[in-house]
Amino acid sequence: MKEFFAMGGYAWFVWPSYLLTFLAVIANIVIARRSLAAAQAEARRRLAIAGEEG
Amino acid sequence: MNRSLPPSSWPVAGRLVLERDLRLAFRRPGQLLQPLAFFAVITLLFPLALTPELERLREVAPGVLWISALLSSLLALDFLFRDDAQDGTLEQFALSGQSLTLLLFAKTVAHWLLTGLPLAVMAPLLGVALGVPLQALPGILAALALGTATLSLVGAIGAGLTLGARRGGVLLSLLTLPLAVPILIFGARATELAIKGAGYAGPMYLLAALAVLGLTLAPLAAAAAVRIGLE
Amino acid sequence: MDWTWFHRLASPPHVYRIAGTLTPWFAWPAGLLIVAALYGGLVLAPPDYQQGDGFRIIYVHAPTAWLSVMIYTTMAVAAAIGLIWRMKVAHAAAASCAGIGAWFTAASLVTGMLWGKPMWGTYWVWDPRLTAQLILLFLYLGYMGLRAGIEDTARADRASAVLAIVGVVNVPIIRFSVDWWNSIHQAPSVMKMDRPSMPADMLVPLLLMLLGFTLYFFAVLLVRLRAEILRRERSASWLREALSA
Amino acid sequence: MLAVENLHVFRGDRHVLRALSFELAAGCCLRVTGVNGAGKTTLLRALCGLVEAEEGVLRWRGVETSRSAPGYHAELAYLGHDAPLKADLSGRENIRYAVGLRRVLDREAVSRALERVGATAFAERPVRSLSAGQRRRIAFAALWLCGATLWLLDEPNTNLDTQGQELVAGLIEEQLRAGGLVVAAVHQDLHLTAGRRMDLVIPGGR
Repeated sequence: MKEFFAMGGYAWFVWPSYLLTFLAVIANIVIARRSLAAAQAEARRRLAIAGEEG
Repeated sequence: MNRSLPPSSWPVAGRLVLERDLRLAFRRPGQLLQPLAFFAVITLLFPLALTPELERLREVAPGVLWISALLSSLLALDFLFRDDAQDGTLEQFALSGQSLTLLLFAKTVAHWLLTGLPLAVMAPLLGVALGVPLQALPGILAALALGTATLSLVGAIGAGLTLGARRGGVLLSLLTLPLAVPILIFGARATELAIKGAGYAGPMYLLAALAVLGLTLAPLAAAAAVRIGLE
Repeated sequence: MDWTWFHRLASPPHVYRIAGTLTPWFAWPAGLLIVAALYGGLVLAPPDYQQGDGFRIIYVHAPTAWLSVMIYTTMAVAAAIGLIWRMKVAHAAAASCAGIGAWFTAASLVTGMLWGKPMWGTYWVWDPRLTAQLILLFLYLGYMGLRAGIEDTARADRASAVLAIVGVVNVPIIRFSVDWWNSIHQAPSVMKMDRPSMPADMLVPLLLMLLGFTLYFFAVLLVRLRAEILRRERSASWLREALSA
Repeated sequence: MLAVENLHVFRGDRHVLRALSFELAAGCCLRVTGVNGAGKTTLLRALCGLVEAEEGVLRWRGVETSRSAPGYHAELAYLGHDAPLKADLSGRENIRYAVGLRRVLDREAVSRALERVGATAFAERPVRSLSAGQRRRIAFAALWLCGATLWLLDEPNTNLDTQGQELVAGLIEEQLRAGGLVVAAVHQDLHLTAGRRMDLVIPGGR
């Protein structure tokens, strides 16, 4: 198992590459969901304002 | 009433816009010198930063000349549409019934005649300060004249897009420089070959190809950009 | 030719609903494909005779590089549709693409550098593909900078659409000029690995990963698209219905 | 001659123009009134395509036309808040370059226009050195000279003294008599004595 992580000596290059790439993958999921939640909250706020005036 | 006056044709309209911009520029000659002064200052910084030896300077001369010329040309591009937008004349262009693409193309040609060409003429003189041999001067001039023309065309799109944007000046460079990479690559290579006294036709053809592409597509995009920027 | 499917596609509420239902159909397959490709690439695939296990970086570098170009093209197509047919949904899609594209262009640069280090001893190598990726990152930053610089959403949509179209025309030209520049200066090239020559057990995980990342991109795009549609939607009645659902 | 149906325009999130419709016959002046920020300027800019409209149909000479069609633009003239002039050029030069895009002009025609608005005295000086009222007169000389069928005027009387306002009223009446149309966003009255008039009030700015 240990030699698997050693990656034939390239461990310090292979694993950071995978880590950073999947950091980007996760980050975009979080950003997308948060952006949707924010848009929905803002839409509700706009609705509330429109509600009062409508 | 004046509806009897004959309508103006597009060549006349284009010529008028070109004439107007040239006349306007020569009313404020000071502004014409700014890009040239900027070009000279940047170019003359490199020997101070690198080395006084002409031998080594000749090595970096193409890059120095081209990057300085591109930045100087970009400096002036910011005002290509901004002044006309502020005093409302650009709107009148958009409402004139003439093709906005043509009118803005005429303005871009005026911009090139007022900044690009003078930079190209001045470059060989600065080149001498970078140890460039005399016989390379025509090559440098031709390459830069062609390259700055394409840059003006592409830069006009950025100038139009940043018309309505905050901090337009910085944004204009961020938008235009990546698009100017091909111009820089072919131009610097042509200059390098010219300095070495070798034939520089190859990169010049590629520069010409970029110019033709710029001539055909860029004005359309610039007109669309300005129409959006005017809102 | 019955164009109603096209007009229904244009109506934001409709797209908002479809995007919601489609997201899991992209997300789950993407997840499975990526996990399978990870296993294939890290465990099953034999080490490369030249680069040893270092070559396994390709399983993250190639997909991110592919995404960066594919996303920019998708953005430009959406922008063109938005401009030509005045479809707000298309502009919303273009706006959603930019962020994702920039992220993955950055990822492809980083993975390219990490791959270059063991091969050439330096982190940054003026390899034509890496250089082109770097310029593409600036195109993304320029696009996002322009969008941020214009307050009015409708105007920002149209201005950035023009930029995206101009940009996508320039991507191949930049790529050509960088390759040309590389050929006259013989810069070292990291990415000697051309796909066809890879044996099947190396190639299959790569294709799975490419497909997995592509599906993943559309899943994330659909989520962001819904957010952008909400931001552009003005009719209160529809909003109330969408938010209550 | 000019018909607008169901025009909707947003400025950012503000729904500035709601379902606006009107019909304007030849020889008629439409006075657009409303509080500041109601959308008078937006209406004029939307009519000539400078501002994108969310919805709305425009019919020019009975034919549905795009608000940014060159043919339509060639027949209209828009004069905004400030006179669209280059400060470094003289009044004459400004007119020659501005109207020259639409009509073939000779020196004589430009002089006639300057005479019509009483701007001959200061026509040769750079516009930079002119007062706002004088610039407005130069702008009206250009407007008069380009012979557009449809005038879109945004508060035509700004910066004008009473004599200037009489000049504007005279120009508008002349335009209406010649079968032209005028859409003017106004605060005070235009003191028109002749020509048919119509009013359009844009509900208050929210």
